[in-house]
Amino acid sequence: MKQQNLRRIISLGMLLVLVALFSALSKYFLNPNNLLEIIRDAAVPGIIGVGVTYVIITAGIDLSTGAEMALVAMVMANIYRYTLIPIPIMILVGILVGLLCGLFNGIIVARLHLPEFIGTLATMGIFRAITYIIAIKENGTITSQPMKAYSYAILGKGFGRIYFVTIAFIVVSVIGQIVLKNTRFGTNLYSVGANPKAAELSGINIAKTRIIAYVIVGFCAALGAIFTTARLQSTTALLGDGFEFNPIAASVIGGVSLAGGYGDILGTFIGAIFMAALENGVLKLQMNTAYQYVIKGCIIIAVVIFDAWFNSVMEKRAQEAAAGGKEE
Amino acid sequence: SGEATARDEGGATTEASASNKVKKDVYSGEQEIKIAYVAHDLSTPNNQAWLEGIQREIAPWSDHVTVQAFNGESSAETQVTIMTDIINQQYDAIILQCSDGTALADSVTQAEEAGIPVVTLNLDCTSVHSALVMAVDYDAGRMIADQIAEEIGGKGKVVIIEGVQGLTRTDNMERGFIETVEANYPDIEIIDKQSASFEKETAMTVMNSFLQNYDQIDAVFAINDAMAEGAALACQSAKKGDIIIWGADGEKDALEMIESGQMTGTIYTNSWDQGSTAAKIALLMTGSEYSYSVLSETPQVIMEPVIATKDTVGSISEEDRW
Amino acid sequence: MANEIILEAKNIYKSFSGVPVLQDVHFEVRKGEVHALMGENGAGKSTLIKIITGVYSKDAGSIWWEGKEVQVSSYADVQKLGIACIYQELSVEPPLTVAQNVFLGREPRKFGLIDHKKMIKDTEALIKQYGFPLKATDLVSNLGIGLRQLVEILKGLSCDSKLLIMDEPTASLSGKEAESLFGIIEKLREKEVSIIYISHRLEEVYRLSDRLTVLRNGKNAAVLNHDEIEPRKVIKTMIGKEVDESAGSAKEMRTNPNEVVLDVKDFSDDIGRFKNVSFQAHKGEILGFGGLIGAGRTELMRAIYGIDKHKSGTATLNGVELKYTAKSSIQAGFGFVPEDRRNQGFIPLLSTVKNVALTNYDIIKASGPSISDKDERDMGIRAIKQIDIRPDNPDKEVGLMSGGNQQKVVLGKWIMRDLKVLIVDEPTAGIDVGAKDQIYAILEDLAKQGVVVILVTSDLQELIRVSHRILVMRKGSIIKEFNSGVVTQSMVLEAGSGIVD
Amino acid sequence: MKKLTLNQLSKPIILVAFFLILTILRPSSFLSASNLGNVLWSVSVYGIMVSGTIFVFLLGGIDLSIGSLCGLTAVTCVMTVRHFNYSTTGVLLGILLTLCVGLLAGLIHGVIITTFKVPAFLVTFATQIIFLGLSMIFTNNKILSCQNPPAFTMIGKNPVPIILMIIAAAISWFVLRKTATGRYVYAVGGNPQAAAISGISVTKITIMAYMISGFTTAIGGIVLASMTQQCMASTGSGYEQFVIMAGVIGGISLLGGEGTVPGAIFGAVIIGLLQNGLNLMSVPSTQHGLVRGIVIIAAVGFDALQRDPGFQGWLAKRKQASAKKA
Ligand SMILES: Nc1ncnc2c1ncn2[C@@H]1O[C@H](COP(=O)(O)OP(=O)(O)OP(=O)(O)O)[C@@H](O)[C@H]1O
Ligand SMILES: Nc1ncnc2c1ncn2[C@@H]1O[C@H](COP(=O)(O)OP(=O)(O)OP(=O)(O)O)[C@@H](O)[C@H]1O
Ligand SMILES: [Mg+2]
Ligand SMILES: [Mg+2]
Repeated sequence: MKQQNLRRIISLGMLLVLVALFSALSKYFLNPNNLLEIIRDAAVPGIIGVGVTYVIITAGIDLSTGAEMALVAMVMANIYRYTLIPIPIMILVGILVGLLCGLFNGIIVARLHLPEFIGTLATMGIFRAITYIIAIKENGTITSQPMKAYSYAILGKGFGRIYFVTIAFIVVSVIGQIVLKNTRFGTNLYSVGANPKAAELSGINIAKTRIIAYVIVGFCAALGAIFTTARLQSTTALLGDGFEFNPIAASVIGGVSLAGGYGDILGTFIGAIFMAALENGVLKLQMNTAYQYVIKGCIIIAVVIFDAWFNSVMEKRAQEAAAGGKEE
Repeated sequence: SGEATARDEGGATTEASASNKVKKDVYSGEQEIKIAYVAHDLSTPNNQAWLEGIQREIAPWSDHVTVQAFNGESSAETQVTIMTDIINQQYDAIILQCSDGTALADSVTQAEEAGIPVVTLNLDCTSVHSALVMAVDYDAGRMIADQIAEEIGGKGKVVIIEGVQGLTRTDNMERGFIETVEANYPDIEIIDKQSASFEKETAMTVMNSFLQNYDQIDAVFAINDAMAEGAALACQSAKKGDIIIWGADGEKDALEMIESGQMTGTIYTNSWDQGSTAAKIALLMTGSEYSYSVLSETPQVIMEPVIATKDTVGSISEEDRW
Repeated sequence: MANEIILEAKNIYKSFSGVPVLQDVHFEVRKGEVHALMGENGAGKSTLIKIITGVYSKDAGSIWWEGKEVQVSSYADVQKLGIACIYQELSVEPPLTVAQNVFLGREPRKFGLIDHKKMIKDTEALIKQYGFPLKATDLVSNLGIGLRQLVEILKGLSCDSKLLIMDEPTASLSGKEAESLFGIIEKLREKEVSIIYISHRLEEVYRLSDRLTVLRNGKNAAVLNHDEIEPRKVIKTMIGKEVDESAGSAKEMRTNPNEVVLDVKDFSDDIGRFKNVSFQAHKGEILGFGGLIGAGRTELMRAIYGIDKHKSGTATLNGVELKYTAKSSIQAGFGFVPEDRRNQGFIPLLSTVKNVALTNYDIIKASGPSISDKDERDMGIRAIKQIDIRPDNPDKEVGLMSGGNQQKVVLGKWIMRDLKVLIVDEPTAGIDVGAKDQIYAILEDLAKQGVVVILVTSDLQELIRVSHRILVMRKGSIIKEFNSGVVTQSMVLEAGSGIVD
Repeated sequence: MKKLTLNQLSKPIILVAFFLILTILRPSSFLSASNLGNVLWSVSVYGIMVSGTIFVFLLGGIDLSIGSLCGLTAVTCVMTVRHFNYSTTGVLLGILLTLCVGLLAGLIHGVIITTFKVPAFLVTFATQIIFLGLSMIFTNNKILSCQNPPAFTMIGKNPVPIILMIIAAAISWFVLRKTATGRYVYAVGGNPQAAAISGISVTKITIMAYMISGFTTAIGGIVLASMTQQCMASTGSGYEQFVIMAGVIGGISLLGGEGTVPGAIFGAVIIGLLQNGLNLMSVPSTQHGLVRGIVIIAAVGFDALQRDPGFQGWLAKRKQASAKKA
């Protein structure tokens, strides 16, 4: 427990080092407005990261989140354009679509036993294709659909720079962490990921646990779609293309093990902010994009190595303490 | 539709009447000027050519005017994030290619409100802003249709190799092509269209299967040059060199292939020139007191396209090939 | 004692991919009895248990609980009936704490959220009640295999069930923990809880069981009542031949006069799991290591062999210092059987042949870079013959074999080599008497050929029976050496607990 | 003696089903030799790459960088050829240098992953970005075309890529199936702790696997550059997904320890056939994902169900029931 906390402090420390570094390199980095923007940028990958963290803890993965976002958004866009259904109900339908997408993933993975990677890669194609089929077309070509109604677009704004999406990010993360640590479902996620046989022998319904995890991802992806399209005030069939790696990267940077069983939402929260800060800071370095890429990659590697090194030191400490303090 | 308009009336994008735009002296060298170029996808040659055009334009003042390129990675979400950041960093002008014109409308307005003139390049946005520099797209499609019709005698079978759908410029070009064929050339049949995602190797595969599937193909329209080149390579190795192949953009390689007869033609736009023009306008706007708020619609600068075929390609001089 | 039958399994059939494992098996348990289930490795004991607890589906047959036929399709169903099970394959969750493991799936809740305080309190109470060396908040990933076994037992005990099934609960336990478990079993019997007890340690069975069912090759061989349980008879029904099982309660130790082969000096690691350990092993000697769980024997052996790092000290083989990497140790003539066979012993997805061959590609014939499939296979078949691995299908994935046979595979790959030193850590955990005897014979044989055998075991009977000389470790140091005179189990136990005169 | 189970047969069944469906739907075009040649040609780069990356998969690792590394190596090759004025010597040097770049990239991955015990996902995720950046720097975001010399362009023309794929697959199959090293790879992937105790250097095997992955990626890069007679920064982008998809369709478990080279090549061919079928049948490109997704779910699901004990049990019960009835 203590080891875990200390590790958090260190990841926060690394985030601070990154912030200090960029602050030294650019005068635009360290101001409250920019920092609030960073949290906003972290919000959508972070919200989806909550669901993705659950799935990764069960030793799964979800590559379909980007396509889920696009499908949710496109369904809402159709409702927006062709019906008079009120915005709140439109949003509920969007969330329902997200839940259904997640359920579909869950069934394919947990009931049909497809490997997670390939199963969600397949649904990624399916969701995207459906998005194209229902995409709004003018004269036969797909166009981007505006969604400018005040009551919807407001979701993309906030109280000044405290954006609604930022608030949602924090709320979802807090709830996500509580569910993970304080409910049976949360514990079940860990057991399914670490030792599914043991989980089964403890009477845990593995398939159900995994399906629920994917459904939660679908929910989070729907939230992500809503906040993104509210900010863009429009959607296209290409929404979220290639986005699926962002939440995964956020969780893995935040210490969630792809082998399952380890990690939590707090880590993902920090990971998402870390990635957003990195993206944001690199943009301010006044250098060629190509060099920005190289630097971004190097920073990620450096941080990952430091984290691993520190973790091994901590582990050794813990063992030492166990060996020193043992009785009988 | 009616409902949609009703919904949009209470739009969140308030058309601001005032802008805190300040005039900057661009050419005296007393003030630092920063221009941001937000590309659609910087890793493509076209975007690079635009960037180079911009850089050429500001080269004489490079001691105090700088340009910073940002990669939109083909994603409206990324571009919106970048736009927010650019506004925060108080750039003096933005040259932008909108991956999605609707999605960026709000960001563009915000920039203009913050006194940063926005010049869009080829990919327009739906809100009013300082200027749009564009190569024709719908008309380019129309011209290619006319060219192909002429070459195959107004009669025959045509296939289209598409890019990624959902991008305004290429979608318009394709629409221009299809609508012209349908309206003017009843004997030309568009027998198939498939996407090759703008990629050369994918285009080769797609072309190969077209060749398998159809005994007769008279012409190919690929929506960009890379795919046209791929189609040409595929036709060559299938020993079907007589198929008419058209691309669009006018990349250096494509022009060479037209010269050597491997490809039939393309729509050439001088992307360097286009970039320079955009930069020129951006500097002009920075140095003027005018703000977008006096505009009722976005002023446009249209770059005339050149039809490059074996006969005309020679007129495009070596230094204009990007 | 009530004679009421609480559980009955009738005419159970089960086969795995066409190979019959259980045939017409009948099994019944009475209320409040300790019923032992015995049989060779692979006889089908664990499979029967898994069918009763709904983990495997049966091909035919029926299960009756308290007089009614029940359909069980998952462990959750069984739990509801009041049955708890401690499985042979440890089913703990490493990322969770002891408390979370114990209450997994049944966490106490308050307002829908887990009541961590209560859960920890209850777990601490259980730990205290049974006197286990555990802490409720320990992460299981930090515990050694013995302690994990205790967590598993705790989990089974915490259920308050009417029937408790234990599949080899003592396989990784040392005498002390096993003793406390027996105490617990006695208490449960008084409380009219029925217990199914599976173990290959016969003395435990004799001591605890009221009745005993023997399975042989997946069929019922016998059901013995308390007064019929007699060692010779049990073994004979189990394996079809007689084995002298009484050896091992006391034996005369001796010091081997041969030259020193392995010389360990001042061995310490950096965090004190073993400290300044020095010992010598002579040619042809079986050197036993005794001690309680956590004494550091495993860590010491791993460091000598070269899987873990040590901080100071030297180990020399025939005067040449080791390089402390597994590869160089193997080249120098070492063999090593780890205690945690599931995690460290074998590659579950690979066949017996490939598992056995893994350490032996230097001696398997090859033409150029291509190894000879035939030679590899022959080696696997030889191992199967030599230590009687069952089933004798060389292509069966080791992960699907019975626990005891897995252990034989782990041992098998070393026996194929020319060894100078063989370190075996809990070599017979989960192995049946017949096979145990074979393994002892193999170890003794190796010793006769001049190999140094280092035996780390928590089974005192085994330790005394096989060792020529015994070292006892406690808290990372060697606390006592028995090199002459008669040694009894209690002497070793006392030394391990720190009582040294 | 070996009995063929349904499980082993599922791949051939899927393949035959594919052939039948496509032959029926497009009898004239599908079965023509040139079409099949084209299918193999179009998957040859995946096939070459997966032949090496399978080592990484078998260890339970992942290499997300192979797409952008493929681009970087293509750039290296083309730039060298151009530097030496499109001479044959340039081609030879280019190939050599490119292979070195691939090996070096793999070495870096392997060393970082083993020394610091960090997740391969993150390391290769980061190097993916780095390699793309390097390609952008080297090409300055331009297309570098290279239509000469014949020694270079010939590499991408049928049947050379197919032959290269077969050679790469054959070598990889031989190493994995016939040599001790191959056995070690499966052992480390199946249980690294047990492998270490058996004297196998997990570090060495891991580094080797990433180097092999880099090496075949470099070959893939060369072939791709030659096929398109050009390269640019985005060359090879997205290839990692196809390679992983090919592997997993072919039965590789991303958890390690399970999978074969013929399986992986089978996966690549299935992807090619699928693409070919979709093109031949003029399915709109926006709906390729739908068909591909459904086919993958059906094919992999069929394969996975074969191995699922629950399903096997259900099957057995059905058999029993029908036997009773009879
Ligand atoms: N899941 C499985 N798939 C295939 N075969 C299996 C499976 N589980 C068990 N077996 C086989 O069934 C037989 C009986 O195994 P089981 O585990 O019941 O033996 P056991 O009596 O518990 O032996 P041990 O004393 O060694 O634990 C063995 O031959 C084993 O190989
Ligand atoms: N009572 C305990 N409290 C905390 N940790 C313990 C305790 N007992 C053991 N451990 C952990 O287990 C490690 C050693 O245990 P292990 O069981 O491997 O020792 P051993 O002497 O090899 O015992 P055996 O081989 O009999 O199981 C210790 O270093 C410690 O981390
Ligand atoms: Mg068993
Ligand atoms: Mg031990």
